[in-house]
Amino acid sequence: MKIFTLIPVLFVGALLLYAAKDFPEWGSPSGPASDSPVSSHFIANTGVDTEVPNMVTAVLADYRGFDTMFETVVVFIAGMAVIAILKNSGRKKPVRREYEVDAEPDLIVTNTVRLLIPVIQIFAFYVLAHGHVSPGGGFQGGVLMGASFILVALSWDLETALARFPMQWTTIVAGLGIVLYAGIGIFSMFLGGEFLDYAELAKVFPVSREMARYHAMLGVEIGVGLTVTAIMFSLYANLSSEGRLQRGL
Amino acid sequence: MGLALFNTFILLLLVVAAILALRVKDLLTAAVVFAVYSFLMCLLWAEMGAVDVAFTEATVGAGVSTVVMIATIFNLKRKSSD
Amino acid sequence: MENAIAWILIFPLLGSVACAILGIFNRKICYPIAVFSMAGSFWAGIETLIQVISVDGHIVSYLFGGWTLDAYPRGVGIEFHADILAILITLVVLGVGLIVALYSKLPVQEETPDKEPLFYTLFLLQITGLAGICLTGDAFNLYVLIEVAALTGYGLIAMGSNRAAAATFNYLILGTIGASLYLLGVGYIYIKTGTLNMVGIREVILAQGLAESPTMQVAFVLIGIGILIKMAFFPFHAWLPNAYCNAPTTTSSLLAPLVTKVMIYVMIRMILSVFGVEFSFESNLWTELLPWLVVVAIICAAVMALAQREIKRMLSYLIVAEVGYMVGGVWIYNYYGMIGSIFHIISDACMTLCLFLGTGIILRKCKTTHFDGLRGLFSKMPLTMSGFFIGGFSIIGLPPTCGFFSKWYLITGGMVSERWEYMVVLMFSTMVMVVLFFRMIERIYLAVSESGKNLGHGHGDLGLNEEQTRFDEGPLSMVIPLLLAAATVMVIGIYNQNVVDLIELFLEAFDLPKGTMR
Amino acid sequence: MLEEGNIINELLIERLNYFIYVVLLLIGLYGMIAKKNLIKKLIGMSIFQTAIILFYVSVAVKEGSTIPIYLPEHDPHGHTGDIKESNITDAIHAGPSVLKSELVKDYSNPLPHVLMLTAIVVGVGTLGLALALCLRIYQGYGTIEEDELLAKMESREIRSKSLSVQIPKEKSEISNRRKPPSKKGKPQPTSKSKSVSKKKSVSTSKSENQVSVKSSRSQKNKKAVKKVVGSKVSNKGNKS
Repeated sequence: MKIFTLIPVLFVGALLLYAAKDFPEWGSPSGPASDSPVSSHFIANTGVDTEVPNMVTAVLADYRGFDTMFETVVVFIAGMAVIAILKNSGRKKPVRREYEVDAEPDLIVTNTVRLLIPVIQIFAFYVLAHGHVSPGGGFQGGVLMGASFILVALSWDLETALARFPMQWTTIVAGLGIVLYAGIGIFSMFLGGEFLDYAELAKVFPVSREMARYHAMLGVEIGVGLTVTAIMFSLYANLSSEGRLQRGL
Repeated sequence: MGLALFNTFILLLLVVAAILALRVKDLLTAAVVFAVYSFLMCLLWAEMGAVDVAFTEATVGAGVSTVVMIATIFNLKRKSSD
Repeated sequence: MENAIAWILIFPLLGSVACAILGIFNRKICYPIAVFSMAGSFWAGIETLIQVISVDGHIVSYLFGGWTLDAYPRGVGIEFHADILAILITLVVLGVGLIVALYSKLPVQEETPDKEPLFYTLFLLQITGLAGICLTGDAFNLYVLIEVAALTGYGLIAMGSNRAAAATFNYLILGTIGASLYLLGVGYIYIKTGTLNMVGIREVILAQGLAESPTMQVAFVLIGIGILIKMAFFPFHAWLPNAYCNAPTTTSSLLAPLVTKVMIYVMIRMILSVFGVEFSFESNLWTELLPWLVVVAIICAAVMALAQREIKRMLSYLIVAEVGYMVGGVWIYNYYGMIGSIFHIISDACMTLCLFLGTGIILRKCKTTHFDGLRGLFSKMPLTMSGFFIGGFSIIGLPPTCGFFSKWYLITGGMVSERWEYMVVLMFSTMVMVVLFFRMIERIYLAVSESGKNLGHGHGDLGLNEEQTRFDEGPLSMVIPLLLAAATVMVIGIYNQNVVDLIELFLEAFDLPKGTMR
Repeated sequence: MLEEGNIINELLIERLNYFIYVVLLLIGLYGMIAKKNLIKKLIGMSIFQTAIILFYVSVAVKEGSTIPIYLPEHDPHGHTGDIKESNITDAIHAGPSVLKSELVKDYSNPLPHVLMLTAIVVGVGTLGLALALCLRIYQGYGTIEEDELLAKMESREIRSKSLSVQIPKEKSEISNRRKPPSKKGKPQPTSKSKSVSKKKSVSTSKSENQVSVKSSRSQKNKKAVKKVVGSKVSNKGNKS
């Protein structure tokens, strides 16, 4: 049986190695991918077009902002689909597993986490807001923020975390993130540009067209961050408790 | 040269981690080895200049997706037949 | 309206978020939101179609983020590239979405209680993804949208029973392999051409003569395999029947007409607009290999369909056979075959919609879709059954339904390019479908027992008792969409020349061999 | 011989990245197809996806280049470079300028990085969804091994067929759910199960040849239905 599965695998492998010898030199700056007008434009003109030093952020949130919107939508879909799959699916009462013991949350753990969580959350904000000049951005910041809530759930229990971030709110926050993203796009459309043409926002805000892009990108990243925060936590909460939202892990 | 050596070292470790993650019979161990794999990948990407991708992989691949995977495995059987 | 093409996606996107948020407070509001946003999106689609037809060159290019072509190199931003083919398929997607949205009210309430907000959220995002796939002009954006459509599809299918979850898992694994191979293929294109814009890729391939490059050929194979997996072409079809049979009614009537067809559209798009006709058909052994695979695919799928005794499962295998038709129509490399394929995408979407909507009503009334449970249904629900059989006749290919005309073009294509095996197999599967549907008609119209014996006593007596013949039509909110779909099948059939004119307008730009009609 | 040696040499030393990415991709693909355990399949899937990401990131590398963030001297806002006192005002008023074409090769290509950020996110989404499916499968079938799962599904199908051809198990499950969700409060479980069984008897009477289903078995089935309905109702009671 396993022999048969090897056939497609080896077929794909042979195909890929066959092409590998045709690839441009590794790390050569003159390869078609690195030397194309598109990527040269990104490297040379990001500063002029958007004034954002981090090219990745600029390309992500502005040049290819439409992609990123759907990336956010994918996260949103994952969260919604997990809720849809697990809601009311299994036993209402969790089974008691053999390793479970009834005990208060550990004092050392909870106190350490109490100290850690503000730091993590501030770092998450920093990553989100500082994504324009350093690695980071909405997605990473959002994951860190979501991780802080997961940490609460891990060190106390799921109910404690859900009391701070109820499940309805995760859906609302996640939806608002997408609304914020798309809303910036639609707003710039009403101002006369194309969808997601942030430069048009300069017509309402007292900034230059480039700085309008710069600031709109921050707004967009906040939208991404909101969605990702909410969905990461919602994923954990649903998966750890089989959708019951109580007594997880 | 140093970086090339580092690169090669990580690449080989990656293969080892990938095979190990698929071969271990205990799913929890597999998930943790997969986290190691993700983190090695993150190192490699950081070395290759893809800092944003590395950051994302560190938070997502080695972080949240491992946590989520372990949370799921706790609700399933831990042992795997292969 | 200038931005109509963007509104096609914005309507369902915002509608889905509204469903998710407002659905928490009031579950009843989701249905009107879904219908409203689908209607808005459909309107935007019509608006775009008018633009495309009226504009010079019949291409509407919309650049997101204002990265216009005159100031920036092509491919810096993401482009929506709507030619006639794209907008036609988009309209099919939106139309099917609108009809299914209308239909969904009761089945969603009954089959997935307290999940309506989630259902409509995923439903609208599915439409967003599929419509985006049709319109986008960027190879990577296409991947993201494929994943949007795929993830929503998994969620929608698995929402139902445990069986559905198990079937979805297979679908997910195969779907991810398909999408990832596509992504890899795009990477191979990128490493050679340095751009992701479809028009840009085409320009670079022409300018640098990349047709001989192994990388491009491997990219072509990878993308091809990826898309074939996604469209459930024969050796990769394993995920489809299980997933569609166990899915909730509304889900299967949304996914079955659309997902496979949209992926065939992607294949046509890749062949015509990205790699180019001469690259795809002349420098590959695919042209020789694929028509034979198609032959095997159609025969196997038809035989499998014949062996099923449950409507939904039978229809799933019919879809696999239909995919074979369309892939064959493309790969016989002929002008008429291409027209046939494109037309068949449209007509197949409509007729599959008819059949699945009808099956949904049958399932609701009889609690089963097994053939044995259908006895005497015609006198019970005449409207539903008429709608169902208009779809069935179209699949068989009886005029004046649209299925006849698209099949006509496919057969003409096979004849002109002298692909006799393809023609023979088309005839064969038509026979199989005749058998399938007339077997069903027999059961539905007459009362035939399991062994085939007529239980009636002589002429005019159908052997049905009082209870079985009582008029008991399905709810209007489900029957009217079904009749709408059936009407669409007929209207497209009657006005087939207009559709074909549009497709010919699109194909003018491409150099496909026409051959001579004999 | 020499030719082959060259290829291997080239692959292993100069293009190790490309080679290892193929190896990882194959490991992942093999895991996805051949492993029986569903979680193992998912780990394989993630390895497969990261391998593709590794490929893209390798494409972006340029020898001797730095990360795609402007160095201070090219930064549109950071004039910390070697700006002389005399022309500092010029530098500020000039604003950002287009990078010279010979400087472009100093930065690695940002586009693949962006694409891969998206791909990672898509991967997480898929993984989360797939894990939810695993949980659901485990709830329904008590196993996450593919072969056991198939066997269980098959046996269940056969059992439901032998019980009644007309109502396969899933269908009856659906019909149970068909109770309008608005009926809250605490309906009597017995009356509900009665209505279910009544519906069932009607539908079985439709088929003349199926009436002869063994009564003991159908009794058992009814009991099972009752149990399900009872638990559902109690759930609802808890909720409201």
